[in-house]
Amino acid sequence: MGAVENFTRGLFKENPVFRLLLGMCPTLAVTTEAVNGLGMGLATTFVLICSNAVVSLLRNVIPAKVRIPCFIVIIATFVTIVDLVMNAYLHDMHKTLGVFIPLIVVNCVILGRAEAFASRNNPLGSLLDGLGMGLGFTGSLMLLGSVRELFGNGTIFGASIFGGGYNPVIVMILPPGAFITLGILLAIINRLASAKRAS
Amino acid sequence: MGRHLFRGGIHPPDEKKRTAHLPTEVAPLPELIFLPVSQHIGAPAKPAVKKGDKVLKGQVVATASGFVSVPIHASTSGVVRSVGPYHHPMGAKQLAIEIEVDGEDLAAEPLAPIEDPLNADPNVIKSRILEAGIVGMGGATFPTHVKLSPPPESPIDSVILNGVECEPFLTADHRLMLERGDDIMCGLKLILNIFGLERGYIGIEMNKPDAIAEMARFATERGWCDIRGLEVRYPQGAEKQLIHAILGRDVPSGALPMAVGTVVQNVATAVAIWEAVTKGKPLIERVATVTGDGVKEPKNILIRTGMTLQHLVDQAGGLTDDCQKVIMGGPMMGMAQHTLEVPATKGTSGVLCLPAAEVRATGHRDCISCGRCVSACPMGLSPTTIFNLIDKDKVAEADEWSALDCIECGSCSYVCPAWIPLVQYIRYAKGRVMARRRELKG
Amino acid sequence: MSRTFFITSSPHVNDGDSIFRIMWSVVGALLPATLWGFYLFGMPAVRVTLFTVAAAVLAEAAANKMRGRADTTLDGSAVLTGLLLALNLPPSAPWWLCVFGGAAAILLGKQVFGGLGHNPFNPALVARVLLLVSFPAFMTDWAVDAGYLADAVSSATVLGEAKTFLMTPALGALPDVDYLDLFIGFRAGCIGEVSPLLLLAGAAYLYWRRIITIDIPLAFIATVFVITTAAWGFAPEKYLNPMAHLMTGGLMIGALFMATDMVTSPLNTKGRWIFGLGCGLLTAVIRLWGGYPEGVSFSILLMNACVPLIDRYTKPRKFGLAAPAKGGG
Amino acid sequence: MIEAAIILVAIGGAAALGLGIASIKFSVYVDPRVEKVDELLPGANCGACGYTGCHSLAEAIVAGEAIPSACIPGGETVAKAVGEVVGVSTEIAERNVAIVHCKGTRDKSTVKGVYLGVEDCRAARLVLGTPKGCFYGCIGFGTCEHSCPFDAIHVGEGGVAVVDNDKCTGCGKCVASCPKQIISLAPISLEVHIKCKSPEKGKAVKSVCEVGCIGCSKCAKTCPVEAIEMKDGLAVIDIAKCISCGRCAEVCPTSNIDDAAAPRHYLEVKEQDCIGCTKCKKVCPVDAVAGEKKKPHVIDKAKCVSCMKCYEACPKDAIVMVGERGGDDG
Repeated sequence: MGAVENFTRGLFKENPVFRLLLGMCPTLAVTTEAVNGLGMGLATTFVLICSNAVVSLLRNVIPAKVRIPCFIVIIATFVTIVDLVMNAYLHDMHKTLGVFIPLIVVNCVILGRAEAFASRNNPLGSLLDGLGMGLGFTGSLMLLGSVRELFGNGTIFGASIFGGGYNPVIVMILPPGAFITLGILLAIINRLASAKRAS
Repeated sequence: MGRHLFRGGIHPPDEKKRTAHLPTEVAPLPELIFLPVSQHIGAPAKPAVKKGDKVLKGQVVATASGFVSVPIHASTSGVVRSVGPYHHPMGAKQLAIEIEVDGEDLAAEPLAPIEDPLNADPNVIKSRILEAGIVGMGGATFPTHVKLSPPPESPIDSVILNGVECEPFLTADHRLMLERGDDIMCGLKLILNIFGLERGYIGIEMNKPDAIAEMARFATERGWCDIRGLEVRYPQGAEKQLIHAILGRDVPSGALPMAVGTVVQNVATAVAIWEAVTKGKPLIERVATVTGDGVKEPKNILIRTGMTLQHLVDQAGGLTDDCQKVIMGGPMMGMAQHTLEVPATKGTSGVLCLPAAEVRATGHRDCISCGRCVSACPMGLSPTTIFNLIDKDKVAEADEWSALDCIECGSCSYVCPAWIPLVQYIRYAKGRVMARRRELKG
Repeated sequence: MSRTFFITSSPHVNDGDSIFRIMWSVVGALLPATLWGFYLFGMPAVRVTLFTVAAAVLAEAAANKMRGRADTTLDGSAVLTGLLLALNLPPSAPWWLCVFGGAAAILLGKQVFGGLGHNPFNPALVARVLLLVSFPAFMTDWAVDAGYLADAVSSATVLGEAKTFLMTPALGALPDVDYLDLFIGFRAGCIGEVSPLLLLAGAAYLYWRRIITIDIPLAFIATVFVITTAAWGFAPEKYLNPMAHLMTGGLMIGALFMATDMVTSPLNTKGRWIFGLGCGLLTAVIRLWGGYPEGVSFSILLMNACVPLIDRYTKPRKFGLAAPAKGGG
Repeated sequence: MIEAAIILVAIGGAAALGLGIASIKFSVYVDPRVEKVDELLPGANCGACGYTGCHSLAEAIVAGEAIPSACIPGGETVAKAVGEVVGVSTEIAERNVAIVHCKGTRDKSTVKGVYLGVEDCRAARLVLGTPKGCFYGCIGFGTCEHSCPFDAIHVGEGGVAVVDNDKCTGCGKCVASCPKQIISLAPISLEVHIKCKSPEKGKAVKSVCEVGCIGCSKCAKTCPVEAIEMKDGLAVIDIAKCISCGRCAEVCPTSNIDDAAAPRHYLEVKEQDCIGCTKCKKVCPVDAVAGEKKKPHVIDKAKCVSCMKCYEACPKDAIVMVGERGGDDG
């Protein structure tokens, strides 16, 4: 398993959202617009990279019995940093994402990678894994956000796509829209994956 | 009138007009007869003849091989051609005795008629019933002597003769009641005597007013029983529903009628008992209805056991060109047959031949939860739930939903608009549930 | 002579009914109300119906093809879903809304769950609620410019008006209504919901055909009636007359045709009474105290979700369990 | 700043203290080997070992209640690794695979009639025993296929179940699921199998299936090691005796017997390569090898049954295949 594999795994093959179905709470809650998905994704990526690296560095120090509290403390630290930074420099987005920024602490993607990967691998590998997973997560959230924003508001990243005559499908930016979109995207991706396997 | 209606049930067209008015004809002897050693529920009989033996009508050709088993008698005279596997109504080939009929129909020395039968010792009667190879002739073919010997902890206080014949198309019992009413009455009296009872019941569906009148005449004359006209609803003739209708007693789930002190016998069985006792005649003949739009002339026929379906169908003018399904028994609970070479047995109450138009030729759709099977189930089960569970291999849950209580009457499949073979699924579920119970025990 | 026979498990006869006949019978039962809608609202209503039904049927065909399943397009269920949805749309609905709704009903309401029989929710209602939430403006636009009603009646529905009056007490007393007109169907509203008379006639036919049972509609309507009567009796100046509640909105079409949908209603009688009761309760609550003027769709969908639970707790009573054995002792 | 640090340290300290106490007070001893064994097991929870799942088996192995090779699907590799963990060296039994004893594909067998009903073998069995003409044959609705945890058995185009030997682990699930009991397990090295379960007479078999066992007993007579026994008109191979020579397959008039190693060849000793080690002579089950120690051996073509045992045993590859065995000498 080389460095490239460590990095690319999270992008497609083990994409946290579409393949592992982890981190569903932010996935469903904050993807009303593409830009929100991007912000959430990047915030998570940052935490993921840092926590993976630190957990990996400390993996031989932390006793197995108390690893979970230790991971949580590490993750919480980085989440707090992200929270403070975003509040300072991206105040509007911070307001939009609201409580979901602190909730990154309990995002299963992060704890999951710490437990399943970082605590067993070297820091460089863990860093790449965190980056890959984070970007995979970001990409998925952006995709979801784009689709919902496109149909629910007629725009992507705020830019009008369909023009003025479009009647937005409001349900798409409501919670049911998140489930419907995720379901349809999952179906498409599973279909593609099985077609690929078959060939 | 039956006072207690059971819940559920269906009203299929009774289709009995074809044959209800036709007197029973006697079938001529065929060239070959095939006597399966397993014509009853329980241990198959053991062949007592070998190839080349000459046998006479009424001679024992296979002996009972246990308590729940009865002997088989040759139904006419001839030479044993072979003893080997042959077609059986249940599908698998089973041991059968093939007899080349000599046409002379010579009778063996009959069993001695019992003197003063109505005052005879019950045990003598019971052993005669066993010797004559009598089984329940409604279709279940459970050895009658076993049914008449309940354990002492289940005293019997009621005897019911089943003349309901709720299966559409069949009129064999109907004809029997019209033609052999007094024999039925005397047979009932013998059964009553076994339990030391004074009066019994005969249950008949209201769609047979002539049979009710006829039986009522004998009932008044003899004073041994009450005739109960019952509401026309399938499955009125199922044991548990019949007991409910006549006595208002509900046989508990998983128990036999004797749990509520009741014995139910078919009217044809009563006739067989009377003949065995007074004439020493074993069970080698019975009335069967050959009917349906798949035969040219539907008829009621007095048949011998071991005659092939081909022979029976020939008596009714043969199959029509578009006949696509041959069923041994009635349309609701009978077994579809794949060949006419299958022999009739002691439990063959009819042969139903259905033309293409009445055979559904496409597969089933998904359940649309209409709930019709739930309303139709006379046992208060939820057939679609059991089907769904067993389809997903959830055997334990199928057990919880009482799959084993199903009496396989077919009401659910009859009403299913999605054409799901619910009965087959539930029979399958029953098999799995029983296997699982055995596994848990052992 | 060797012939090949059919070999199947017993029973070998059936009552001749089929999903095909059931579905088309329901479509037939809805025809009077549909035609009345056409008469009342004119060509726009015809257009809405055609677009919705066509979209539903095409979606069904496409979904069958995609899933590699046997073609069920003609069994009537897609037509029925499309028709039910159309009857629950305002006659002024634009064509794209109809197409979106028809396709969503089949794809999101039914096929994603595995096709007919596997859908937990009534597909037509799923689509209607989806449309209501997505395009509230189009879904509550009752203005009609053709047909008998063109200039006859004000554009608001009775329930909508009542809601407005309830929300803004300053407007004074509730408007008067003519119940006979309402019963026959001279009012604004969705295409198929306006005539309780014709809906009842259709339902009577279905009852006679034993396709619907009386339990759900009766429980549903009676519950709404009882609760609204109580509210009206308590404060007649604030609440609408119970008769008006029965005659207006989607109650009739909902109780008679949507709640009675076989797939999404409980299996046995006891369960169906509970189901109808729940629908009635929720509808009355939403109408009287909720934010929407109409609550039939929501209440049926909510109760649809409860059906598996209801089925689990209303096992039919098994033969030979409760009754004491009288003899034998 | 300092405040934050102090508070975090304080909370951390308190929590750590609490965890420390808890870890002593509530500790439950779990043999670390259980986890290790559990990790080695395949994790399919197939139940072939007789335990409820892989974890239960792991516990049983560590407790000494089960042998390390108890996991049948895991095979040799798993058994070895597990054996190392628990410190027991293990004898590895040869891998079993499932054998379907029926060849009656749709084109070669008859049906009773048009069957309409539940498409599951166990349910179809309730209608006249089977929809197929042969009461003993494969029904072909794939109950075994659904029961297989390893995707190793499939009902193909022909309507008869076929085992994929590479995937089959010999867990026996299909054997238990088959209502016709036509599946059995046999060591994978056995190459010859009788593919019929019908005990009926030849004529009866012929009338429903072209490739069934008609009970002619030719195979039993041909078998050089008397491994075939006739039971009620059905030939049955005793897998303990069978040497997989394939002679029976050659003589079977209905081609019912499958020989995975066909076509077979005659064998010959290359004189120049033979070192006279006598290994071939020792393994030959039919005494077809002659020759003395240290001298080139000779295979008697008339006695040889092409079972290939000597071929596999020869350390010098001095035994070669020559000429295909024809079917004409049957």
